[in-house]
Formats: sequence, C-alpha cells, structure tokens
Amino acid sequence: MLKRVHFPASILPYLLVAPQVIVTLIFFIWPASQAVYQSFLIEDAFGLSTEFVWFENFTYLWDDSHYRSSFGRTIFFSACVAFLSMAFALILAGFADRVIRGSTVYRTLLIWPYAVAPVLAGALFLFMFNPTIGIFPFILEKIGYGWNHYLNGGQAMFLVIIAAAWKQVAYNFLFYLAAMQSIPRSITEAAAIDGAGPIRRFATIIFPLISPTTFFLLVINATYAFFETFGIIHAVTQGGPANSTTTLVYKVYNDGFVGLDLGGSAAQSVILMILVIGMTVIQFRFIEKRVQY
Amino acid sequence: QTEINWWHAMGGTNGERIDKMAADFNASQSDYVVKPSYKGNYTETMTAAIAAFRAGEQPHLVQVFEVGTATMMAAKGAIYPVEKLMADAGEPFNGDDYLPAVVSYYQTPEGELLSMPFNSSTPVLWYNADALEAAGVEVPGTWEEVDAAAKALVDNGMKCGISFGWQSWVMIENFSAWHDLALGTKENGFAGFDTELTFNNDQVAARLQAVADMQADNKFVYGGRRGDSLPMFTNGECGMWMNSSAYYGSIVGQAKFKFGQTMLPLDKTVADAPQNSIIGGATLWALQGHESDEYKGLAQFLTYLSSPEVQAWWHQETGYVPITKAAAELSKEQGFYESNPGTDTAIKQLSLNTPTANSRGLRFGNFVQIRDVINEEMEALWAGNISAQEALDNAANRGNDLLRKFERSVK
Amino acid sequence: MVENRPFLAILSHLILILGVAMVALPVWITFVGASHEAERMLQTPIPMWPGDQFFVNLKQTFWGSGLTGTSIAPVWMMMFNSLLMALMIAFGKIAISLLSAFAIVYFKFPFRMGFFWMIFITLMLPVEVRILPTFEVVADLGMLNSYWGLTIPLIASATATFMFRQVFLTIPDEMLESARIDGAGPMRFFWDILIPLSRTNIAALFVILFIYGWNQYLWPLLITTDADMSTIVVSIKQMLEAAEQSPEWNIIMMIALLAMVPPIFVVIAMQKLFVQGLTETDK
Amino acid sequence: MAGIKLDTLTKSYGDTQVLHHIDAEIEDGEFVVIVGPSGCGKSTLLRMVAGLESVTSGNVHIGDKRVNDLEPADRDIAMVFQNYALYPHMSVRDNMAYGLKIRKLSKAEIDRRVNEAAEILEIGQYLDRKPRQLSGGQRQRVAMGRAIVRDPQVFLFDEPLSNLDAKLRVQMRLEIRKLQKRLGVTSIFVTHDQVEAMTLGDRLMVLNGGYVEQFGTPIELYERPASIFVAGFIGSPSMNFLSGAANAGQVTLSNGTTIATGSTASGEVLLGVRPEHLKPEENGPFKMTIEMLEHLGGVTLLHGVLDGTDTQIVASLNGITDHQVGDQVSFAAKQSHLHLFDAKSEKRIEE
Amino acid sequence: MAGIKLDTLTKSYGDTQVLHHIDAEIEDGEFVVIVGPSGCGKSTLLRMVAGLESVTSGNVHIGDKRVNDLEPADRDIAMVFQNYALYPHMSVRDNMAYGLKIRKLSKAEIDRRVNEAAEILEIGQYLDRKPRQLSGGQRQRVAMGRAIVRDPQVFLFDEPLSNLDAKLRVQMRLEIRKLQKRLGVTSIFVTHDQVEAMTLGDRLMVLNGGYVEQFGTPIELYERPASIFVAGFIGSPSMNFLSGAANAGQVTLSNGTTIATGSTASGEVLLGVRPEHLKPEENGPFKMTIEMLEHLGGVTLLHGVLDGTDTQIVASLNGITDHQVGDQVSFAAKQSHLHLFDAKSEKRIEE
Ligand SMILES: Nc1ncnc2c1ncn2[C@@H]1O[C@H](COP(=O)(O)OP(=O)(O)OP(=O)(O)O)[C@@H](O)[C@H]1O
Ligand SMILES: Nc1ncnc2c1ncn2[C@@H]1O[C@H](COP(=O)(O)OP(=O)(O)OP(=O)(O)O)[C@@H](O)[C@H]1O
Ligand SMILES: O=P(O)(O)OC[C@H](O)CO
Ligand SMILES: [Mg+2]
Ligand SMILES: [Mg+2]
Repeated sequence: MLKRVHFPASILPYLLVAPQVIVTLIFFIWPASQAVYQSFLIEDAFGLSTEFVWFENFTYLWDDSHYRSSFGRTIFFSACVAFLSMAFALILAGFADRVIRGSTVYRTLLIWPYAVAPVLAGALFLFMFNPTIGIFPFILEKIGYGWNHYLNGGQAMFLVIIAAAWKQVAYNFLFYLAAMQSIPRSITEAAAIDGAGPIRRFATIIFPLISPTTFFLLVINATYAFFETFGIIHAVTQGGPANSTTTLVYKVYNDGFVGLDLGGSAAQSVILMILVIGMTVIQFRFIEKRVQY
Repeated sequence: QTEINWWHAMGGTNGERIDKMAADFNASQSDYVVKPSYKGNYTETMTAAIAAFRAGEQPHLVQVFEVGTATMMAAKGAIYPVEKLMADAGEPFNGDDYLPAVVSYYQTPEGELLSMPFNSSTPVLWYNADALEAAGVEVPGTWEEVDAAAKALVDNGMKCGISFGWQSWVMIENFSAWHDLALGTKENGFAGFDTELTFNNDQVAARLQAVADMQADNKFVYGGRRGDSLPMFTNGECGMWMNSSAYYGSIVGQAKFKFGQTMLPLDKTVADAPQNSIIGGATLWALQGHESDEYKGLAQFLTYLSSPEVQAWWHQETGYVPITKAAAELSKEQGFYESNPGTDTAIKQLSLNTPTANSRGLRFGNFVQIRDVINEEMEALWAGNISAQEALDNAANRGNDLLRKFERSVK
Repeated sequence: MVENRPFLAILSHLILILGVAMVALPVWITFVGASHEAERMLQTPIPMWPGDQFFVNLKQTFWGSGLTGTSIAPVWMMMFNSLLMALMIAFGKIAISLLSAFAIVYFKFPFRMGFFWMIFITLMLPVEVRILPTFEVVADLGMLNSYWGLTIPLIASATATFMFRQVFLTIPDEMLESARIDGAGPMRFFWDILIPLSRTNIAALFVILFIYGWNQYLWPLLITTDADMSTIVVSIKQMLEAAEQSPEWNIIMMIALLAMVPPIFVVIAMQKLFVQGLTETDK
Repeated sequence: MAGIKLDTLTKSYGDTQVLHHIDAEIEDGEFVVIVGPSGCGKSTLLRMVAGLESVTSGNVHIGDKRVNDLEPADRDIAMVFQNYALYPHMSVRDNMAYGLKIRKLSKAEIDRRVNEAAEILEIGQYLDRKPRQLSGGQRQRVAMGRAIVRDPQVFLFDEPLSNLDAKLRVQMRLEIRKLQKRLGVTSIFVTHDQVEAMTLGDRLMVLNGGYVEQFGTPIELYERPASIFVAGFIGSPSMNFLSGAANAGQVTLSNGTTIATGSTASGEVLLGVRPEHLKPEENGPFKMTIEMLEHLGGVTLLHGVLDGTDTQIVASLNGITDHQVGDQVSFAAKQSHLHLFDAKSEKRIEE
Repeated sequence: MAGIKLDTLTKSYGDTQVLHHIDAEIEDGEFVVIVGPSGCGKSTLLRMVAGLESVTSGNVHIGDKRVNDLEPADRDIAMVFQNYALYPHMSVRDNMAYGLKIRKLSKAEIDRRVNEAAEILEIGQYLDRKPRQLSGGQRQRVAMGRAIVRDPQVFLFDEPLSNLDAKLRVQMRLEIRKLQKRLGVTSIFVTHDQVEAMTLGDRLMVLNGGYVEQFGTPIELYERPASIFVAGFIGSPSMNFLSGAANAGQVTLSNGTTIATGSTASGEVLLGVRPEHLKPEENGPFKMTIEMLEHLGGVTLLHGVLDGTDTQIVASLNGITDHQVGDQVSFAAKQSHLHLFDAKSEKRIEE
C-alpha cells in the first residue's frame, strides 16, 4: 500500500518531520530513557541520594505478590470493561442497524459519553454509588442488598468497571454500527432467502462479518482500559479497598507519586512500556493488514 | 514586591481561610506577597512539591502532613529547618511558646524544630447528642461503653453505631499512643531509621478484632479511608464518629442535630488511664533554593501565622488545635470553650500527660506507603477476609520492607 | 431490513430507547443534582427530578467563586484555560502530524520508516507512566505554569500521524500525478490538494484531540501551580477531594455539567464528520 | 416447478409510485428477462417477487399460491445478486450449504446436492476456498450454485453479470442460458443490457418508468417494437428515427423526400429504420453526408446527417467499406424494415 | 504541436522487465491507441511519456527534445486518467484553472481559456459545480477540459472511458475523436477495449507482455493481423482458429477437410477465419452442428463445434435467421478471408 510515485528527494521531508521528531525526542525519548535509567536506581524522593542497583527494583517487583496480583487484576478489569462495553454496544448497534429511520438519532443520543472526561465519569458514578447518599445504594438496600464499595472490593471493582465501560460504549457503538451498515444489504437478503431468521442471521452472518471490527475494538478497548481509566480509578476508589482496584497504571502512579518510590515506580513504567510496545505492534500489524474478506 | 509561594492541601472552606490569612498578611505589609496554591490532597501536594524541587521550581513553603515528616527530614539538602530560618532572618522564635505535644513531633533529637506547626489536629470521638439521648445512653468513655452505646443506637433504629476515618491514624497510631503502646522500635523511629514496626501486638489486635466483630449487627460500619464517612455522621446514620478534630468546621455546617466531641475511648483491658493522643494534620516546610530576601519575608509570614490572633481564629473556625500556648489562652479568654463545650477536647487530649517515647508521635520513613499498606490490610479485615492479627502481621511485615527500602534510599 | 413485521421494529426502538436511557442516566442525575440546594443533596434518597435551583447554582458556579473555598480560579476562567489547552493540543497535534505524515507518504528518503516507527512506538505511552521525567524536562525548559508547558509535551501524536498516513495512502495516486502534471510543487500540493481532501479526517481528529486535550487531568495537575492556569477537569477532582469536608454536591454536579458541555457540544456538532472520518479510515 | 403470475401489481415509496399495474403471466420453465434503463423499477419488481419488498397493491402468485405475505424464505425461490452476495467468511461449500443447513437437511443430502451443483458448474476444485480467493467469473458460478442447490421453484437474477468484464460476460451468459434450459426452472432475469436481454430471454419485459412497454419474444421486440422506446432500446446501434407526415401509404420526411410504407396511417409520425437495414442504393430515399466513419472490422458504421435535415443518422454496412468522410451516400430500406410510430403517443402504428 | 519518438525504450521494476525495446514514431497530430490485455504495460508506457515513471533505458522525445529527465510539468503534455483524477474539492472551473494558476497566467487569460474549453465541451453550465455533482460523462468532459485548457503539445489518455456505461462510452468515444481531429493535438490513448481502439486510432499499437505485437492502422490489423494474438484480440466475436497442416496451397484440418488457401506455406498451421466471414454454403468446407443460437437482431450468432473435431466455432450471420439448435450447417469463406499462422511461432504466414 505504498505510493507509486513520490516527490523528488530533497531536504524538505526532513523539515516536515522535524517538529514531530523534535517534540518526540525531547518529551518522549529523553524522559522515557530517564525512566529506564531511574528503574535501576534506588533514590530518595528529592533525588538527593541515589544508588545504582541494577535489577533490584525489578526483582523486588517480581517477589511482590501484590504487584503480581495487580497484573491479573488489570487483565480482569480490562477484559470486563472491553467485554461489557462491546457487548452492550453490539446489542444496541444490532438494533439500531435494524431501524431504518432514526439510527442517526440514536447515534446522536449515544455518542456523547465519549466526550466525558474519565475523571468526570468517575465523579458521576461515585455520586450515584455513594453509600450514604447515592441513588443506587438506596435502591439496592430496598431490595436487601448492602452496598459499600469502601469496604467491598468486589463492589468497588464493579463500580470502576461500569464507569469505565459506560464511557466506552459510545465509541464501540459507532464502530459497530458503521461496520454493520457497511455489510452489503444483499448479503443479509441472501441469508433471508436462504431461510435464516433475524437472530440466526446475526449469529451466522453479521457477527462473523464484523469480526475485524470486533478485533480492532478489542485492542482499542484493552488499551483504553489499561491506561485511560486511570482517572476513573483515581477519582472513585484510589485503588482500594485493600488494593482491589489497583491496576498496573494506578500502581505506577501510586508508588511513584504517593509512595515516592521512584525506582520501583520507574521499573513498573519500564514493564508497562514493554507491554505497550507489544500491544502497539499487534495493533499496528492489525491495522496495516486489516482482516478483510 | 517579593513573591512567596505557598502550596497547601486545604480544599473547601479551609482553603478559603488560607486565602484570607494570606490576604491579611499581604495587606499588613507591602514588601511581600504570599501566593497560596491549592495542590490537591496531602499526598498530591507533597508529591507536587517534591517534583517541583527536583525540577528546581519548588515553592518557598509547602504544607506536608505529619506522615511525610520522615521523608522531609531525611532530605537534608532540600529543606530549610524553620528554626534556623527564623534565626537567619532575625525573626523572634521561641520553641517554648508552642504546645509540647505539637512541636515535639517535628523536632530533631537535638531539639531543633524542622517545620512550622500550622494545622495540627488529633482524633476525637464525635457523637450525635440527640441520638444518644434518644437511645438513652451516656457519652461513652471506654470501648466497652462505645460498644454498648452503639448497640443502643442500632437498637433504637440507627443504621450504624460508630464509624471512623483515617483508620491507621485513629485506630492504630493514636490507639497505641493513648494506651502507651509502641508502634515500632527505636522510639517509634525517632531514634533512627533502623526501626521496625511492632504494632502487631495482642492489644491492638484484640481491639481491632472486637471492632471488626461489631460489624455483625452494624454497631460498626466502615466508610472509607479518610473523611469519606463524614456524611454518615452528619446525615444521622451513625451516632458516633472518630476522626480528626479538624472536622469541626464541617460538622458545624452540616449537622442538623446537637453534637459533641469527647476524648477517645479507653480500652480498659489495655490501660487504666489514657496517656495522650498524638497529633495529625500538617506542618509547613520551607524549601531550599531561594533568595535570602525571600526567606526573610517567609519568616515574617510564619511569625504572622503563629500569632495568637491568627491561630485562635484558625483554631476556632476549623477545629485544628491552636499551636501556641498564647493562642489557646486567647481562645479561652474569648470564651470560645465555654460557649462551645467540647472544643477544647483536642488540646486536653494532647496535653493530658507528658508524652512518652510511645506517645510523642512517630517518625517512620515511607510512611505514606506504609499507611496505604495498613489501610489495605485493615480493609481486608473489615471485609472479613482475614483476622485482625493477620492483618496487623501483614501490615507490619510489608511495612518493614518499606522501612528497609527507605533506610537504603537515604543512606 | 428484510422482515417487515412492525413488532420487530417496535421492539428495536424499545431496546434502543432503553439503552439510551441507561447511558444517559448518569448525566440526568448530574443535571438533577445541579438543580437542587446543597442540603437537599445530602438527604437520602437524593431526588430523581430536577429542582428549582439550577440557575441559582449556575450563577454561583459560573460567575461566583464556585465551590465554597476551593480557592481556585473562577469557573469561567478554568473553562477558558481548558478550552485554550484543548484547542492548542488539537491544532498542534493535527498540524505536526499532517506534516510528518505528508513527508512519510509522499517522499522517499533515508530513515523514512525509522522516523515513522520512532513516532509510532514511542508515543503510545501515556503520560501517566513517564510523567516525572517529562515534568523535569518541562521544568528545565522553564515551561511550568504556561500554556506551552501544558500543551507542547502532549502535542506529538502517533495516532494522528498514523491516521493521516492511512488517509493519504487512500488518496488516489492520480491526484499527485495530476498535480505534478499541473506543475504543483510539494508544498503547493500539500495545501491545495492534500489538506482539503483530508478535511473530514482532520475534523474527526479535531474532535478526538479536542476531547483528549479537554479531558487531561494528571498533566495539568502537575504542570500548573498557578491557580489562574488551572483547568476545569482538574478542579473537579479537587472538589471531590474537598467534598469530604464540605459536600456541596449541587455545585460539584454543576461544575461537572459545565465541564462536560464543551466536549459534548463538539462531538455532537461535528458528529457527522467525526463518524465519517473515524470509521472510514481509522478502522 | 411453477409459473409466476403478477396481477395488477403496484409499488409506491411514500408518494412516489415506482411501478404501475404490472400484469404478467410467466409460464412454468420460462426464462423471462426484465430489461430497461436504470431506475425504471426492474430490481424493485424482482424484489417484490422475492419477498424482499412489500407489495403496495395487487398480487404475486408463485405456482398456485398467493405469496404476498410470505417471508422470502417461504417462497421457494433462489436469487442471484449483482454483487453475488456470497458470505465472505464461509467457504464455497458452506456458502452453498447454508440454506440447506437451515432447512435441516441431512448431512449426506447436503453433500450430495452441493457436489452435484459443483459438478454442473465445474467449481469442484474451489469448494474449500473463500469467495475472495476466486475470480469474478468463479464467484458468479458459486452464486449460481447457491441458487441451484436449493432446488427452488423459481430463479431470480438481478443483473448478475454486470460486474464481469466483457469477455466473461459473454461466456457466462451462454452458461446461464444452458443451465436454465437444462434445469428447466422458471427464471426472471433483470438486466439493463439489451444484448444480454436479447440473447437470454424466452420473453423480454421492457420496463420504462415503472410501466411495461412491451412483453414479448426478442424477435417480436426487434421486428415489431411497440413503441419508440422499445425500438430505440433494442438493437445496436440504435434505430434511426426520422420525423415526417404520413399520408396514403407513404411518409413525407421533413426534407421533402417521400417514402412508401404501405401503411394507412396519417398524421405526424416518426419513421424508424435500423442502421443495419439501410442498404446503399443509388437514388435511395435516405441521403446522407458522412461525418464520421467507424471501422469495426466486421461492420463499418457511417455517421452522418440526413440531407436537408439535422437528424443524425447511422448506417451499418458489412465489412470494411471504402467510404470517406464527406462522401454523400444514398440508402434504401425494405418496406418491411420500416417502422411507423405516432409522433405524439410514441406508440407503434399497426396496420 | 509535436511528434513523439520512442527509441528502444525499456522499463524494469527491479528484476522484472515490463517493457521491452519499444520503438515508435508518432507523427505530429496523429492519434495513436495503445491496446492490449491487462498488465501488458500500456499504462507504464504512457506514464513514461508523461514523466511519471522513470525511463530504464532508451529515450523519449517530444518534438525535438529529449525529455527523459524533465519533470512532467515541463514536458508540455496533458493527461486524462481513468478515474479522471479531478480534484474533488474544487469546482469544475478551478479544476481546469489549477494548472494555469500555477503557471501564473493572468486571470483574464485563464478565464478565456476555461470558458473556451467549456464551450467546446458543452460544460459551461457546470462550471461552478463540484465533480461529485456531475455524472460520469460530465466528469469525463471536465477531465478533457482540464487537458485542453493547458493547450499542450501532447494529450495522453489512460483508459478514460472505462468507468462509463456502454452507451455513454460510445458517445464519448465519438466526441473524443472529433475533438482530437479538431484540435489536431498529437495523442496517445490507452485502452484494453478493441472496439474503442479500432474506432479511435489512426494507428494502433498492440502490446502483449511488454512487447509490441503490431503497430498499424485498424484496417491493417483487422485484415492482416501479424499474429494469433492480434487476430484474436481484434474483431468481435473473435476469429475462429482451426488447427491443420498446410501443404501446397491448401490446409488439411484435423477432420480431414481440405481448404484451399493459395499459400505456399507448409507444416503445422492454424487457420483463422472470422465469424462474419463464414457464409452458409451447401457443401462448404466448414461443417458444424449448432449448439446455441444468439439472436442479436442485426446479426445472429451460431455457436457450435466443427464436425469431427472439438474445436468451438462461431459464425455471425446477418439478420434473424431461422436456424435451430441441432441443425447442421456448412459454411465457406473467401480465400482472402483466410489467415494462416504458424502453429509454433503463432506469427502470421505471409505469402
Ligand atoms: N427504498 C426506496 N425508497 C424510495 N425510492 C426508492 C427506493 N428504492 C428504489 N427507489 C426508487 O424506485 C425506482 C426504481 O428503482 P430500482 O432499483 O427498481 O431501479 P432499477 O431499474 O433496478 O435500476 P438499476 O438498473 O439502476 O438497478 C428508482 O427511481 C428508485 O429511486
Ligand atoms: N510499481 C511497480 N512495481 C512493480 N511492478 C509494476 C509496478 N507498476 C506496474 N508493474 C507491473 O508492470 C506491468 C505493467 O503494468 P501496467 O500498469 O502498465 O499494465 P496495463 O497494461 O496498464 O494494465 P491495465 O490494463 O490493467 O491497466 C504489470 O505486470 C504490473 O504488475
Ligand atoms: O484531616 P486532618 O487535616 O486533621 O489530618 C488527618 C491526618 O492526620 C492526616 O494524616
Ligand atoms: Mg437494479
Ligand atoms: Mg493501466
């Protein structure tokens, strides 16, 4: 997929990439390399005394069962967020695709949570689920279920998951609807003539055909859940109770910013960077040769 | 005019009061301008200051909560001990003017005051007087009575008997001091960084276990790590609440019932009489790296902040303890304690006895993280996942690891 | 659709309306919250219908000091800061990404793919995980407490570069050929042909980046110490913090509402371009 | 097997009526082609038979059954779409088997039918490929196969050849024709290509703006087009139309030339004559000056204007002729090759 | 105005050579069509003339100038692309004016040229529309207009008609032809459609796999195709090829029939005869059984197999014939309509 023709070579392309490359070098490459360097240090908070310790920060993490469990937790959290928001979006898109008139109206009505800042989403859900004044704990109590996410780790996890998923439904819906609308009508018609009812058509034709979108969204949602939900967790649970909502990114922040353990936090950053690069490569390869029928 | 930057962690109404103090100071003279900036909660403010210091952009003055003391202290090149600052600037300063329970927390073993006490608090027991009366119980003085009162409140239809916030501070640090128990070796860390945590003793464990057991019939309900449970008290859900005296301002504003504050309950199985409680809240640290002229202004400002009038006002508005003896006197003279019974509880608690090695306070490195660890383990206890002893053992073990890390980092 | 049964159509609408209701609920509650008195918001159950204090709260929030004593800049000023930051980030990212994508697609030069990968891999890392060193760089450059410091470090964009690359690749080769035969040089081609042809994508990206910029939290929190530079999203978190002491939920909800309005407005106003630009190429 | 009856069928979208009173009976086993320009309603009509569009009024019968309210799946039809509409994620085999699986046929029966169809269409070696791995012509065959395996009463085709290149189109056209004859299934085939229509259909239905212009065999349409529209649509190059006045068995063209037609009609008429029916003849009545020549090898097309008028006229002569641009040529045409149309109604004037 | 000279031009992409030693002289004002199957290198050749592809070896001259190293903009050419390559965001007027603006012509001059071109092409009323608001044919005209305003020495066309539907294609083909004659600009036109090639070109260059198969007038190509490839490519339906052995002025087909050819050639040959040159004649040498009939109106195509062989054979007869499937028919062809090709080299055997 490269261009057949190019402009003749000159210095111009270097000038064109320069701003991006310079910003990248100064504000990314350099700080990232600093982070790598820091991950080999034990340092006091003010940076006044440092000791080079090679991989000690890493081995410390390796031995730390809390760090290991935050891995599993992050994966669980991401999987739940991705699954919930994608499933909900898929269902809505499936129905929106059916209604001939009004699918754009529904799109308008569904699109905007995308614009809400994670921190804000967190604030809204925190308010709705505030054990004392929140509306949901009130309702839940009426049906005999006690809500206290300050105490109950499962509930806290549930809360951040739905807040994160809520924000992402809009985005997923957009892509699913677009994908469904781009399936040639004649294919669903052919299936109808072949005798497949709406549900069967969805299961055997539409869903398989939008699987590239599903895969794409999976990557996007996983990335989102990994990183961008920081604001939600920070606003809602701050990783608690008892670590039950501490994800990897939150832990990097918490150990570095709250605990002022810079070396340990930098080591976690380095591990995250490696993870991200892995995810990026997957995403890149996927987008580059998008699965297409 | 010389600008003096002051980063603080006082949101809400207290933030307004900070602004007022700065504005008043600015109006009182023309050489200096103090610029307060709200930087988020205690941890965020501290981190912001440290990050700024590393980048050479530090403020002159930063508010750091008591648990950050060890970290700040250890950063010898970064901080400017206030006693020295005052001396260098030629401002009058006399350590004896301050309440011993307050200053002792922030002194070097040699007795030099490192940071300026500003908003010091101590946990007290807040109670809903109307509810207690309705349930027909007296204000409790011991844990036994707390338990009974909680039962009576619940039986009388309340959703919960007692709750508390800042649980490590209230239920472990202050519980230990109150009953003269050590939190760790080496005089709770005052005598050196090679200290180990020892709060996982039978007494604390028994107390926490008993509290955990109180959850069964809602005599105790957990409501979050810091002040999150305040609405439970002000809403009338919980009849009793243990937390900082500094919630006074908020409770006055929000409670629609008659409330009071009393001393922390005594655990008779541990001690016969209370020792003294330890302070919380925060102090103001001066940071290195500015012009001497600026420090001069800063010193003036600190003098201003500690003046009896300012402190008395601050104390009466917020519930933080007055840090100087003069301010306490002034409040008394103004008849504040008489018209607001119970508002002297904090001072009384702090000055109940001469502090012992166990009740002077604590000075553990990485204590912000250790508090996190304690919070985590206590939450696991409240959730019923582990026993009190397990929770404390875990916390002490993990805490000790952090202490060792700290010890290395400041070598 | 194939089946023309009205029952299915009604069912579809019902489910969609239900879905919309579920998605909208949090904001409804916010709106309700913003329309009552502070006291009412502390009594359980909190109301489900709007009260009559909306404009009172709006006035207090927008022109007044906002939440009592957060002692940060007035809300309109924070909104202005947010707006400026969002716009600078969005335009900055779009500009430099357009240029670099142009270079990468339309020129063949040594290290071309090297640059591309450097931009691509590195920038995927969120600010959160490299924030301290980045902060130090910004401080060293003396950009703390400035709009430049708020924006420039966030301005490099792999996603935008990648997206424009994709867009440019889908522009038929004949456009370039035709322009070359017409005698257009590279920059002329860029301005006259490429930019106009990518405008839906630019618009879509603008929406995404505006929201990205507007919603920044941790970075502005750290980089600004001057109350006058504070942004609205940062203030929300600080208000939640302060809510522990003085829970003025009505004002918090009002500010939350105000903080949501501009990005939501941008998304909805540019919805069509946004959806087109997003789903036609990025996917 | 079954015939199809369309009974005063109409279709409207909102206020716009796109099909007007279509009546037609299609015999069992017949191959009917619906032909007409883009937008005339061909697809709509076909889709109404398929059950993919609702009927506004009138009836559709397949066999003896009124099928207006049946779902497509229940009408026992199979359809081949312009873009083939193969399921891209299924192998060729699964594409063909899909409808049978839904109908819960036994595995053995499905295999039998799929293999049989694959053999007929010579796509046996592609059965395990995905559609994207096939060429256009192969995809076309798979689409046919999917229709065949179902063993339906009716085949419906919506421009199934228009995505193929010219050569392949000719070839597939022959194959479809053969296959339909062999299977004997009643078929409706939609196209806008008159050559396709002529070569495929037993009968052609010419649609124009939602009305049936003519319904008859290709030869009928060629020889006796019912209207100017049909006359111009069928045959290539298009018929020449010359305006004139008819009177007493002859037509006087606008340049004064009179031509004997043997028709008793009178009044304003259009005289139609196909390019291939114009034969050079000295003193022939149709005189033109050649403006352009097109040598197609087998035939040569002479383009020009009828002398004394501004009517464009085309003649098609066999072989490579040695005419030059600028030459004046006269043509004549047999009386039986002249067509008369009423200038107003544009309908054929029948003797 | 200027002629074009291609001088042992070759093109390779990496190791694969896609054009082999192309030599050609195109006269000033001539209209040359390059024709050949997909992938044979037509576009590549054209783009080398345009300057959009580099020259691997050899030379391109436009007029007297060697242009190998000139930028496209400096070659004084204009090009019309298959997808028109109109700038979608510019109005028709701006599309046409763009190149002139870059050349810094005065506003008045630009207006004059654009209006003139618009008039020639009858697109005056669309000048303010955007390309997407135009139909395919109108876009095509705009693309032409953009080429015309430049007043170049050479027009280059790369399959400019292949996105149009059949009718429009015929019409635009005529227009392009007229326009080129009127403007007299040297033109190269690429297509893979032989009808287009035949009707448009003064001369045709038939390309196959990067080699020039033949370069001559349409009639030369039709009457004396230089190879089997050209013979099969030019003419529709395609020429029939019958394998046989040549000897002493006659060819013996595989079924034993002998046909006099008057050629002195001997050995394995292919005998070519066009469908339109087969005339029914009792006892004619070409006997076939009809397998299928196609009535196209003007002609009827008879498809069948040459008796005693399995060679497919097609005959094209004028009018509507009354043959039936299954009939046995014999055909003859004039000796001058028989073509002989060497079976090995596939080249024409010249007498
Ligand atoms: N869903 C619809 N709503 C409104 N009008 C429609 C709809 N579908 C088709 N039409 C109109 O009905 C008319 C007939 O459309 P139809 O698709 O049957 O034409 P067609 O003959 O198949 O054309 P083509 O050769 O281009 O496929 C057209 O004018 C079209 O615009
Ligand atoms: N950039 C390239 N790199 C390698 N091979 C190429 C390139 N461009 C074209 N080719 C090859 O050169 C040959 C000629 O291509 P060209 O586009 O000239 O064919 P064409 O005759 O125009 O075909 P079509 O009728 O399909 O347009 C093809 O085999 C093609 O695959
Ligand atoms: O709420 P405060 O300000 O009294 O502080 C409570 C704790 O001491 C903080 O560590
Ligand atoms: Mg159609
Ligand atoms: Mg080509």
